[in-house]
Amino acid sequence: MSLFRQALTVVRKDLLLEWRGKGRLISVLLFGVVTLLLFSFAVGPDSTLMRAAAGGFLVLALLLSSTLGLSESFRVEQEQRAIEGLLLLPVDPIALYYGKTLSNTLFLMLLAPVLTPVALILYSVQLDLQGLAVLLGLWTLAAAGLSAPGTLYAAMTSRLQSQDVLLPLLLFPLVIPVLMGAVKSITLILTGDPMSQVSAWATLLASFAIIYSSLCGLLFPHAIEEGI
Amino acid sequence: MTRQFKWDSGLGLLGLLLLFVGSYIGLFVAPAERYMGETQRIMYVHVPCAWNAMLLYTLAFIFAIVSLWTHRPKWDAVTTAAVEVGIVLNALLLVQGSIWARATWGVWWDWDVRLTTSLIMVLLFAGVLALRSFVHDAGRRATWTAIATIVAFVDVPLVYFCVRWWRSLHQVQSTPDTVAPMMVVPLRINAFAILFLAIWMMAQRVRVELARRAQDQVAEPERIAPIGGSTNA
Amino acid sequence: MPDGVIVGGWSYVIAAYSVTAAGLIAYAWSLVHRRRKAELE
Amino acid sequence: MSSERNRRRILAVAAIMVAAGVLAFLAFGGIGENLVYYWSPTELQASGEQAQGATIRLGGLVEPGSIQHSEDGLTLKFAVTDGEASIPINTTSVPPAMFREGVGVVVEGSVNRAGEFETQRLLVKHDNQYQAPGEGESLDMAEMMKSMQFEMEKQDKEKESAE
Repeated sequence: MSLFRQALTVVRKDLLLEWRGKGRLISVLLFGVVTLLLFSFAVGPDSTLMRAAAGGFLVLALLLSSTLGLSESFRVEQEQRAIEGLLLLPVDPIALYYGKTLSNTLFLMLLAPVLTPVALILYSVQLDLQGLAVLLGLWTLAAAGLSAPGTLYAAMTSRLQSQDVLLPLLLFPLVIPVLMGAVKSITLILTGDPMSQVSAWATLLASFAIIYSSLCGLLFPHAIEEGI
Repeated sequence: MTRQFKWDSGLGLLGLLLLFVGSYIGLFVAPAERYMGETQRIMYVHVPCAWNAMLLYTLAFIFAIVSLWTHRPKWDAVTTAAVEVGIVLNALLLVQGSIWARATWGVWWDWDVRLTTSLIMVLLFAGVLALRSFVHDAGRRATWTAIATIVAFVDVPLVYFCVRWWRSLHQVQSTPDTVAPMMVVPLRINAFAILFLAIWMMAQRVRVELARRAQDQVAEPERIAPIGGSTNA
Repeated sequence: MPDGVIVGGWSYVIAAYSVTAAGLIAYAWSLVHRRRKAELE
Repeated sequence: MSSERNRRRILAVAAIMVAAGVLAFLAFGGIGENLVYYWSPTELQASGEQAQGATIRLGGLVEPGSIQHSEDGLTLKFAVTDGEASIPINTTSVPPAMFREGVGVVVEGSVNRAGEFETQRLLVKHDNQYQAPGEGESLDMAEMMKSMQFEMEKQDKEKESAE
């Protein structure tokens, strides 16, 4: 079985699990909405300030939701020792990594149709259809950039009792370039782009998504060898 | 265990001596800078810390690759030592930089690329140590330390090159051509001083790690992991 | 007083060197302490 | 087994090449020019009214002869230039000690309706020249301009226009 097919099998398995128990998706979605709501209290009723910060809040909501989703994604494997079963099958760890990363990315993309409208309404931002399309593209890149290192670190920390502390501690500084790229480009989409800088920030975002997914894919088999 | 004079003690003392000599020249012999005045003297500790922190992180990266390859405990120990000493120098670097920035730029901190990436750098490598302290199985701890170190290293070339690639508040690297000769002397002496001290610190840290590992092997290997992690790193 | 030149500023220099010395000494002390503890046990 | 090892090795080399290639692209692909930490006066002037009101950073040299302290000493006016365009700056913040004619500065603020740049955050940029007093104290604007890092991009533009 080729690596690609193996990875797709992992994705299918994850999505099927997700579909059977929708609890995770719904709770992460709710969590994202609540964070968006809380952020709006940080800048108070100042609507200009809120509009300027909307992009940052949206990306931070994605980030905070992603840690919840990521740690859950390997906790499922830990319970019932499912991961050992997976590794006993002839699944290449590299395929497992890319499959998991892809399913985590898809999971985070599912947050977009809910979180974006909520943010647009809460922070009173206007966006045309083209802007919305670009925003979705950026969201996808950000989801991939967060999932790529996130999957590796979630796999490593999933067995530790202190995962809830460690995962953000390791992941947050690492994804700052991704966050910066996402925050700046999405903010420019929402508030206007006088110097046409969106593409440069999007390139930064995409570059780090690629760097992290190749580097972490390279290291993942070593992390697995020690047993998750 | 006999206490003989070890090579690292000699290197450490040499480093200390050089640090006194270099700092003396830097503080009292070298001229003040034409614009920055006396505050420029911060350079003689700031720049050596920066150079050596980057050097230690680079070494840690190389050691981490070797550690991942060979699974030998000693490589894990040197990786950890390089990361930890790198963090100390990096933290000092940020504080010295902040003081110097207040004097020259007029602010304690600014979100310029050099400053931002240096701050990320210390957080990333501190994360490596945090991860270590939570893993109790020695083999897994070594592997994960190596992985986290390799990933964290992505930021290091960014820190070095960002001032050339992008417009920043922080000046680009100086060269001997752009620095007065009497300022180059203490700078070089202190660079070697900090390097020797860093090697001494690394050697001590390696000894700590190896001693702890020997202890763990004596103690029952299947001990129950204490909550919160008592293995402080 | 010449314009655009920092006059004095020794306090900044003293602060920076003190922080450096304090940091290095504290870390060196912790190393020696940890090593003694690890080797004696 | 050996074929699997080989495949791993090929994948590893590919992964490293991809990561290094993208990092190199970030460095030399020229996107840095768009991720500017500060704008040059020329860029700010070119953006015209679009930039009005937005919080931006502007970098350049303090134009010689442009520094004006108000009589009550509370406000300071000067101009920032990159050799081509010049933007008037208006600030009530106390400038750092190294503020002088011809020095590189970065200001953070916004352009008001009158076309003046209002700022409360005035930073003095130092270049990588460390010299003792008395050595080369002449006001070499060209040398100072280098520290603003506009140079490289200007050369790129000249190359483009020459082609």
